[in-house]
Amino acid sequence: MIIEGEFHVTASIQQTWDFLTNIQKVASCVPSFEKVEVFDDKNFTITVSQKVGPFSATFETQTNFTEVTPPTRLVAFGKGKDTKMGSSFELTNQMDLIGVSEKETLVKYKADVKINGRLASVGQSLIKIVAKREVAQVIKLIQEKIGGQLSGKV
Amino acid sequence: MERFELLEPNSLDEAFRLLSEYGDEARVYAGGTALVKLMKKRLVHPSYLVNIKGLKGLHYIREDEEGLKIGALATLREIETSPLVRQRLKVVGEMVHTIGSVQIRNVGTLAGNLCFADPASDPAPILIALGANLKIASSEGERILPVEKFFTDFYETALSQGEILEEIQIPFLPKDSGAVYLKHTMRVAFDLAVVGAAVKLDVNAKDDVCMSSKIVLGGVASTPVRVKKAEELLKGKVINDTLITKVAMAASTEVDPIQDVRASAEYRREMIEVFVERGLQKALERAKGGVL
Amino acid sequence: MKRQLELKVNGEDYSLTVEPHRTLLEVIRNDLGLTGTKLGCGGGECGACTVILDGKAVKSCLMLALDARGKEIWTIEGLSRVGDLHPLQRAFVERGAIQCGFCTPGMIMASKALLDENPHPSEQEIKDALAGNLCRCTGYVKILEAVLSMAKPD
Amino acid sequence: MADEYSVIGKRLPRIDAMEKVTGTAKYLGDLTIPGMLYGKILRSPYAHAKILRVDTSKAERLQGVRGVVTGRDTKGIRLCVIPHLANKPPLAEEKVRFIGDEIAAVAADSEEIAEEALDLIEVEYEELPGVFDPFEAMKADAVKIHEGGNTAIHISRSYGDVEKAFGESDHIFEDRFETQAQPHCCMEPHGCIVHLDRSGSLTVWVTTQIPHPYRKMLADVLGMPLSKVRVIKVYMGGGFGGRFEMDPMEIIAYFLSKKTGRPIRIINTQDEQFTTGRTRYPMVIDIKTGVKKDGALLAREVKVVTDNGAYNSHGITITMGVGTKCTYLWGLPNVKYEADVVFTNKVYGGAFRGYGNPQITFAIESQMDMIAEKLGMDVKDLSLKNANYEGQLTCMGHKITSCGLKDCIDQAAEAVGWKEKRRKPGNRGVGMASLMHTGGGVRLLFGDCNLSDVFIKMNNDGTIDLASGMAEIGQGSDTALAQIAAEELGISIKDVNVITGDTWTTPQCLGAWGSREVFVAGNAVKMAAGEIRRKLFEEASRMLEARVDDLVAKERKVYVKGNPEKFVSIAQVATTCYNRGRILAGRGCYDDPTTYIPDSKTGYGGVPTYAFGTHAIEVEVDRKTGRVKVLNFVAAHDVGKVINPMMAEGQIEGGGLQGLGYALSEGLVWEEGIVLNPNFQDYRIFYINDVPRMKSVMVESIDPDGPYGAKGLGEPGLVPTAAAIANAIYDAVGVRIKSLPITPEKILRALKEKE
Repeated sequence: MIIEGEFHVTASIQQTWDFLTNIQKVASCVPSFEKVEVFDDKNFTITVSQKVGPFSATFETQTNFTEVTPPTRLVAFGKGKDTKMGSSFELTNQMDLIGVSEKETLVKYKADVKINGRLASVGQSLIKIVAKREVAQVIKLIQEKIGGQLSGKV
Repeated sequence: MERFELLEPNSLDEAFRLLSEYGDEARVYAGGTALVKLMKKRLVHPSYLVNIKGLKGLHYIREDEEGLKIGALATLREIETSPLVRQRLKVVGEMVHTIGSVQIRNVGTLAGNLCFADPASDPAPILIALGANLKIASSEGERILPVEKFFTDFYETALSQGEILEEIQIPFLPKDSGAVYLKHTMRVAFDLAVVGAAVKLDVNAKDDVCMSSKIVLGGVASTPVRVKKAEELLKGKVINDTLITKVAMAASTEVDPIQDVRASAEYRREMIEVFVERGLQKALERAKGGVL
Repeated sequence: MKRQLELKVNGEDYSLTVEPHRTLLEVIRNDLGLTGTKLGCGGGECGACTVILDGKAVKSCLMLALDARGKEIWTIEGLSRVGDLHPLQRAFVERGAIQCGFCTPGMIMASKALLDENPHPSEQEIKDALAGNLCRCTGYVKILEAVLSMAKPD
Repeated sequence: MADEYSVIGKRLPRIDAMEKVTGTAKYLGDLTIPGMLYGKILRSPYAHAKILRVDTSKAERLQGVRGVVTGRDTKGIRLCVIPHLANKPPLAEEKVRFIGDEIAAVAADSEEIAEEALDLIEVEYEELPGVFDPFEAMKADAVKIHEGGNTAIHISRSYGDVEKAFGESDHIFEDRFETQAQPHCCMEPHGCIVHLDRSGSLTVWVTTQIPHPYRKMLADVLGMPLSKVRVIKVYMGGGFGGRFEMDPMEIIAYFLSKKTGRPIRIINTQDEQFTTGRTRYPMVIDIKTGVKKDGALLAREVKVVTDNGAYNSHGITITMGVGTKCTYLWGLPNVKYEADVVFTNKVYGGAFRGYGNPQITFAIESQMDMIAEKLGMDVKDLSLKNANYEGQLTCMGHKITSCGLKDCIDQAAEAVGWKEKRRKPGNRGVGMASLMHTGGGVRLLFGDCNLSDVFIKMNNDGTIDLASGMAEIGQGSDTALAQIAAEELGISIKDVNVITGDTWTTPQCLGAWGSREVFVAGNAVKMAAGEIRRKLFEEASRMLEARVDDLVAKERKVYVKGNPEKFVSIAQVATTCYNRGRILAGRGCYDDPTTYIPDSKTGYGGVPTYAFGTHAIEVEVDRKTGRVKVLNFVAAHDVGKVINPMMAEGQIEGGGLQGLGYALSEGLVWEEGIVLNPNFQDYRIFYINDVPRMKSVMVESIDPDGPYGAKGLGEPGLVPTAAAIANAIYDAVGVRIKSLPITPEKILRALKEKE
């Protein structure tokens, strides 16, 4: 499933880049985020946990930046498994940053989300809606935090 | 199925205690038809089931001056075949008849159906349209919540940890009111609604003027949806075919329907229009004909 | 942890211990050896596991065995003695309502529950009562005729 | 006319009805073998991936796990019902090719432990791009699913002069039709118990339609002597073609048994059955037909693309068969056929009741309705004009030995009320469609033969034991064979004990497929029983002091023709025979008399007889929702001679149900190779509420070679249904839906476009 779109942040391209490559900061924008373990500036394990009604899944996702072109392109690949749900999760996320002005950056993203295993056959439509909703939340938080950070509110 | 512990409280208080003690690891078990199915598919893994079937005090269908009171343990089949329901609120029995199969209805409960909060739940739309309330109990006491406020997301409800849905309270239809639930499925029986449309109309019998209305749709979004803009169009107007067509069209544009293996979003939108139209016609007919 | 389970099946008392996660179907088939009740889809959709519990048709694959504590259960094996069919069974035999036979026990138990409750059901009432039982062989025509023949004895 | 038969043509209950109705009949899941372990299979979550590593060590250490196998154990083995096309490894070696592809398996003390162990197996994959559409897969740059490329076969044949005939046609019709993947949805999921005992003997209890060919396949794959392999088919919850091959699970169970020395049971869950079981092949069919003004069909060109799925099964032979099937209905003189069978990363298809015919008949008969409209003819008249007839030779040289098609058309139309209901305003409509199909199997699927061998012995009391390699799969073949034996011997069906299903106690037979049971095995029974009757009559002629030629066997007696007082009971004759040291045994081996020799370009065998039929269906369409209600369903079938009307009706009604599902609601839905509807909630086969009381009409054309004139009826019941429904919908609301299933959404879309 591909989720793509774009959003604006009120920050320069460099500031945006710095934020987006800071795992701790980005992780704090993911509502389903539980914990992150950073190995180096390109490799880390992020644990996300999603719950929808009686269904819940926790994916310990090994993630790495596969393409880093400061300050314009960042590609991350993550792969996780929830043994209890017999399901795995894969995410490739590409972000292209375009400076609109000194104070504004356009971020184009394209995320390819794959869920395999038991979960997949049960609720493709549910997964889709949840994933899209999650992405919208992440963007909202990123926008708020970058903006807030610059205005000194956070 | 994976192993779990079955906890069997003898009182509601004990049930509350168990639910708070085990938190996320516990689930309430009553009819169990939906839960056991998911557990067998290893999609849900509760460590504890709090079986409330022993709480016989929750097993009833009765009436008071306001309406029907249905206990958490009343099975769907009991509601469907209840003479009381048939005489006082026929539309509820009709709706229940469309759920699952006889075998499922013999075991499943109305409360369980609501708590499972499947977006395609059949009871949800009509209960909202009828203005039903839920009596929710916990160790803190009781609270009354309109069914309309109960569903918060796909399979999510307003129940907090430690709370149990104790009773469903459905007001009787006032005079000159009509209600109907129409379910559009791809198969006659044992199918989930592509669109479930519940309509309740209060009319002035003399001139067919709509006093108030509720139109609620199931199966089209993450929760049941009340199409208030469409309802608004009816208020104070004479209900005729032109108005019905207009309202139905408004309803179909008021929702952003989901797409799934049962139907596309576009088809759902079209069916909303069709079934709201048919629902309004039928509800009007019932309001005028005095069908409860 | 195993629990005590007392139940009456086909008129006989049983006392056994079962774990809470066992379904009624598993206990009937594996512990009691009554394999006439079938495991089809396992998800409550096909109806092959239908038994009568305290007079009502239920899908035993979706019911915990412990829910049958103190209850009276009838399975297909309880309908007849050697060489002496229940009239409903005879109707199925004589009207050709059986092909592969896998759905037959469930169909008969669902029909029996109906007829016990409503000895003269209409065609529509029969269809409603059997709408939880799948048959892939017969096209239902002869099943309907067999049950109808019980509703209106020739 | 007094009925000449005592048992044939009678509405007799099935001989296994008592066992089935009392819950006594044992199906695979009802068996327990001492020491039995439970097997579970780890399946690929990816549609297309390389397997880099499989680590089973944690699973092996789990308490209660007795054995684990992987592709290393089954290395080199490739499966397919057609051996030279075999490309399915029982357990993946380097690659997985669809979601559900088998990777490893566990045998444990319980199903739960086995399931838990599967979660402990670590597999590392390198995901490859998947290809899910056969047209995409055929492109030159498409990712290769198998080393040889994605086209399993290209087929090209031509009969007559198609180009010339198109030139002579007044009208040419060109249309594309699409069909879907329909799983068999047997009520009993597929399963097996496999035991390789410590003496080296292999016993396999399995849900198979073909015990003997299955045994041969198994022995070949495992390199075992046939005598060491025993295949037992127990009662089976439906077949419909879905069990017309070996499933990887049985080989997996074999290796688990080899590892543990214990019997291994594997039964599919519902989810596994839907996501990894066989289906009817989806096809895209381009059909071009040339017609004269008067309705004479001159030429047909058909192009088919078959979605083969990830591995070979019956896909190639079915697609070849479609090439034959598109020549014979309406007996076209000039036919050209091109087809590609293409691999995709989806579950693979298999044989399913009709073997390609429901697909091509949907196309042919939908188009026939369109042709009739264009020519201003009633499709009934167009069909009658072109109807096949006895003695006709098809363009492939197949001879039609008996044909009741015209009667089927007339009687179906009459029963549905064609004249009164066709082309009437409103939301109701009637449609018809016809079919032609083999009525007795086919040669060349398992060697150049189409045979069935039967042994019968009569006991001292005049009862018989009948052993046949045929497989009773619910269709009623045991009962039909019993009726034939009883008729021949003048005994009651109650006197017949039919032994089938066990390859150690039954003689060779190719099994239950191709509507061949009654025609082929029935003829063999007739021969075997005939041999016993001769022996009985020899003895009886001595006892009654009458000529053998004057004797008749009826009602458990042998009597002298015209003198029913003069008789001996069959029990008396049998007892006398045995007392005199004479054995009452008979054998009948029947191989069909097809003289047709397939040419090299088809590789497809001829068939001994053809069955025909016409479905006429009335529907009502809700123009607002697109929902179709089937009001009347008439199925007229030429069955040669009815052996048992009740069971023949059952075949037709059951076929009709599957046909209605095929037409209106069934079909797997995929997204990126994931099946989205793997259960009966979302995969909608019909319940009792959805179907009308179907009416069957029997046309008895009396085939010269069939037993008592009978022909097969197993498959035809669903072949024309989808087209009849499509035609009825067109008659009702004027929209032509050319892809199956005809969902409400498709109808509504077409109605809106028409506005």
